[in-house]
Amino acid sequence: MENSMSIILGGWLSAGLTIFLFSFLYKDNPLFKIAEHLYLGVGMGWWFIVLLYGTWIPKAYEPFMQGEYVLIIPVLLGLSLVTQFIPRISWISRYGFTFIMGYGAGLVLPLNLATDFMAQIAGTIKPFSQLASMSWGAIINSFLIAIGAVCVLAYFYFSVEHKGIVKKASNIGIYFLMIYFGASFGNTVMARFSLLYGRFDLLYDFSGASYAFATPIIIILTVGFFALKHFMDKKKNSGAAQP
Amino acid sequence: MKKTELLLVFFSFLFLWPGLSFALNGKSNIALPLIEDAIAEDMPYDSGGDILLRWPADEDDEGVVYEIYAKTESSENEWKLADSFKAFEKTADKMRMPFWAWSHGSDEYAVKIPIKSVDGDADIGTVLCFKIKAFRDGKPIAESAILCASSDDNWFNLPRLNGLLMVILITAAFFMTMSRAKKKGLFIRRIAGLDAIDEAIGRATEMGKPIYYSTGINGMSSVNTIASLSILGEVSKKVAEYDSIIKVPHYDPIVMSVAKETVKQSYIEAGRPDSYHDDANFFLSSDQFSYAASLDGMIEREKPAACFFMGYFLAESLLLTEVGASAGAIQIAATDSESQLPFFFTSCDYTLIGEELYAAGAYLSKEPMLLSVLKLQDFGKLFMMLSVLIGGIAIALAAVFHCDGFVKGLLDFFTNY
Amino acid sequence: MKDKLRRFLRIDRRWIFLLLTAVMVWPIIHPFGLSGKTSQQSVRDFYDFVEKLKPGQAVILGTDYDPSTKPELHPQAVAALRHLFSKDVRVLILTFISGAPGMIEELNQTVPAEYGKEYGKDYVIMPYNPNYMAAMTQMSIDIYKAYDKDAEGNDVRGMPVMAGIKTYKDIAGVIEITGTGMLDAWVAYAGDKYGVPIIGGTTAISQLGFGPYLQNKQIRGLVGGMRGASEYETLISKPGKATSGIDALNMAHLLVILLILSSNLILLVIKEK
Amino acid sequence: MLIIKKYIPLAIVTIVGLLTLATYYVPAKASSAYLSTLNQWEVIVSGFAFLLGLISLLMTHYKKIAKRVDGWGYSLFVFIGFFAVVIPGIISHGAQAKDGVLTSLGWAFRYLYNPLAATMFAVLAFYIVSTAFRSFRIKSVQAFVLFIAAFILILGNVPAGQMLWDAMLGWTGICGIGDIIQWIMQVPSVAAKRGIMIGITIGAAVTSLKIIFGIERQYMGRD
Repeated sequence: MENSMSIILGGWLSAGLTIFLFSFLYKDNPLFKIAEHLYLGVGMGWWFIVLLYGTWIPKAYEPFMQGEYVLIIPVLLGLSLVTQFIPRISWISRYGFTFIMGYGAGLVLPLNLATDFMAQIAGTIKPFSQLASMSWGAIINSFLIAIGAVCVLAYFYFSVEHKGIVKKASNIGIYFLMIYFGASFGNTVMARFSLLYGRFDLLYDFSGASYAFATPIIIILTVGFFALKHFMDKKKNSGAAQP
Repeated sequence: MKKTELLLVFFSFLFLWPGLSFALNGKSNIALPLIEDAIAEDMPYDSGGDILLRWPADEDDEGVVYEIYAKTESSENEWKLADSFKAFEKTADKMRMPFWAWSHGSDEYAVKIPIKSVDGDADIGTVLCFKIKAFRDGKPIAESAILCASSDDNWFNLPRLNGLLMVILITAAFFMTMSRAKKKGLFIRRIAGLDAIDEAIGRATEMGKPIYYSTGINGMSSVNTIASLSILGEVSKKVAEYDSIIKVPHYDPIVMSVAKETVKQSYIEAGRPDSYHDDANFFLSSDQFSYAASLDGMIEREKPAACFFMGYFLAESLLLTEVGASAGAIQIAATDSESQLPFFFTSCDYTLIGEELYAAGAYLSKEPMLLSVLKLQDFGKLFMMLSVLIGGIAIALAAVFHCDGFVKGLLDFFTNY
Repeated sequence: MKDKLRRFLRIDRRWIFLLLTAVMVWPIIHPFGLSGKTSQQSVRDFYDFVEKLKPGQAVILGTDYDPSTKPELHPQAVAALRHLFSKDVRVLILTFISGAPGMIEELNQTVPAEYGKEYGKDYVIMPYNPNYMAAMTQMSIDIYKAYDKDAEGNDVRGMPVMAGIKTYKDIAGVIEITGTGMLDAWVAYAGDKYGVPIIGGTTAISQLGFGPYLQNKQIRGLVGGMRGASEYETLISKPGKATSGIDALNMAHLLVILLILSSNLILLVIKEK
Repeated sequence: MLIIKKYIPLAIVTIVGLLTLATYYVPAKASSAYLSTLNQWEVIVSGFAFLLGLISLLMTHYKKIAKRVDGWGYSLFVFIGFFAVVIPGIISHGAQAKDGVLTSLGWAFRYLYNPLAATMFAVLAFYIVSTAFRSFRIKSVQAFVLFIAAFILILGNVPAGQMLWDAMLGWTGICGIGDIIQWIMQVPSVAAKRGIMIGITIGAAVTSLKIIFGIERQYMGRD
């Protein structure tokens, strides 16, 4: 019984926050502001818990207690970051920053070059080694990919003036980019509507008797709030207009 | 003297073994023919997890099935089946290795056996023994001698030599450009959206409304954020000159503390340190959508004259720009996150695409160092273009004339091992 | 007339919002039941990959999505897990996204029961790990270095589900369901580096970006967006949320096209006359 | 002092950077041991970076409340939200469910964090529709190409669009919309994506070098 109570409460909270955030679409209002500020706190609180139980306790505190004393080094490096708040000693934070930056840069460099540079060149020229066994369509497509990629790169070539052949190539490149952006736009439309559908579907679920009609009641209250506010604002304005 | 003795013992052992093992296993009769020249050795270029078995492949192997049995040298256990495959399935040329690290071809079998698959506790140095058996129609037809070897960890991953060469090449080019950076200005092509920055700031000054500048939602070690900060430096310099107001909401605390310095420095350089306010940079949230919700709220309430979105953005891009557009702001966006470009493109007044973001800092500041780095990036692109054009033609020609070695070599060079 | 059109072009956008709401809520209340008949090659590749797994093999299921991309990705994860369980494959569920544990919990509460699967024996849920680079690299050396305990703090070493698993070599593949860059990360840190087969499920928006990886077979199969999910649901004959959601999506998509066309047509008319 | 303030940090970035880079080419045990230690360390250090943000956020809103600035009441909700997650989180030791039952943290996640995050994301759908109407302008050939690609994808992504296509163009016998989408995704998109990707990768590689060799050091602040 208690359990179902908490679920009903959850449904109300959930439906309420959803509607409050959606109310921004009508206009900025106190309900949205409440939800917005709540979200700031909730978001950071969530991350805090996640880091506390996902990183600090299991990765630092527990191993340290079990005798992995070297872990004091990363903890100190981590704490050094916090000196940012004290300008006089903020230079200490450089130790933490440089560690993170060095590690990130060193890890990313060889991998990026291999996966996103060399392998992409290989992928572009590889089809040409199998021309004999490919259909005409496939041959044309591999040419298009190679030429398209080169033309797009020409568009991003900054240190020469874009005229003559470079201009032509970069113009072709723009069309490839436009097709890509268009396709990407079209595909995203799908994604976003899926999300909205997810929200509507949930609100629909919450409108049932098992959630004590959370959705319709909250919608009515919200609309009532806007109506009241509109009415009061009008009154205030008209009051001000007549000295 | 000693050597011959050893050899003798070894050979007698070699010949004795099959008989001995039969005797021990109590199994039947005839000794199987020997699979000759089989070798077990440490798998090269790895971290010591595998042992490599090699033996010659015969042309009349068709229809043969090979089975590999393994055990640790010290254990009393039975032989365990470690691998089994049909003839020609695992020849050495099928091993994923580039030509510079691997010279074995299709006339050899090459099989990698993970040491952990033989014994879960096996480690580097544990001696493992193997036996290869050949079957035809389910009947054993040949068997190898017992081959023992231990794995070792290696100090260089030779197949990745191509990647290393690339890193060295780019580092060398990098230092060369760096050392020449101080020389005269370099040409840089016009970047359309950037000319609008002045207009946007001017408009903000006229209207007496603030300018919002978002540095995106990435950390300090990524290019897009670094690029964004160098643009921020130039923008805030102009803001200081025009005596307008800039607000920079942040997603990442480290980026925020760097941006504070950047903006402050710009005000000093513009000769207006007194107009600088420390709260121009402020932290919102490290949660993507609460960042967006909060920034949306601010834009809606303050109705800024201009919004700049420069850096890395994900789904929040349109959340921000639609609100900015409905608030009537001039919007200039720049991102290298391709998935968001279409949205910036349709909802902003000016959009810098991909790498234009990186170039923008150099374009605005004309700083020699940034310009020469841009030049270096262009060289990288030139390398790619030439590789595709020349490599494509070369590989097509080679394929036509059946220079398979060249084709494989060229592809090997660009493959990631 | 022109004035009217011009005014229509500057219509308060809130009317458009209302129109969209109406268009999407309607099929939720009255579904019409149009579902996808075709399916994309990459979805079939995904399906075939799972179909070819043998009972007892182990796969990693990366579920790196949070509530924000749930409507698209959760049906994919549900369908993939159902498919894996129906093949009696062992599943290691991982995540590198802070919002995901809640999603995994939802999976945990619904799917395993349908197939009578037991926690610890048939599948295991690993705790959230914020550093994917580190974890993915470590797993090539020793999985237990990255994950020695499950999400509830139990030791995973003794679990039957982990029997014989030490590194990527003991894993038949990685299925990564995400709207983030985590799929790229798997390709770079595990797929390309250690040769683990990677297949993925992703949002419709990210789908396009994986074209090069798919072409190079760096990813062996891909399910994209709700459409991909509904196709996959059809392939495994288990219609779920994605299939029912397609109705509402139909209407909304047509609305977008209509809006783009009408506004541009109006512009054309205003300019020309 | 300059050594401690400047040169040691710079040395850290270079040494850590180069060593980490080298692990990619060195398969030996020492290299993987180094990498796995550093991986573990990095998780811890970057975890602390979060504290910077948290402290700034809470300080900002605390100041607003303390000074009673306009709208300070809303700042209270930041704290309410924060503790509404943190307290249950600590009570339930970070677990969202125990023995199949939702803990208070699980509850907070499902009914508090979840609706907020998902709704904000869903708002995008509305904005797409309004962008489609207000600013999707076919003013140039480029914009037209963009529109055509978007149009085909939007239409082809839903069954209704596929039916529409077949009904209107099916008789011509040319390829179905699915094939066209496939082609767009596998040919021009791949080409464009590759072009962008390679440019970005080189940019990132150069930046990594700048960081490793201490040339890029904005993040260190001024001396």
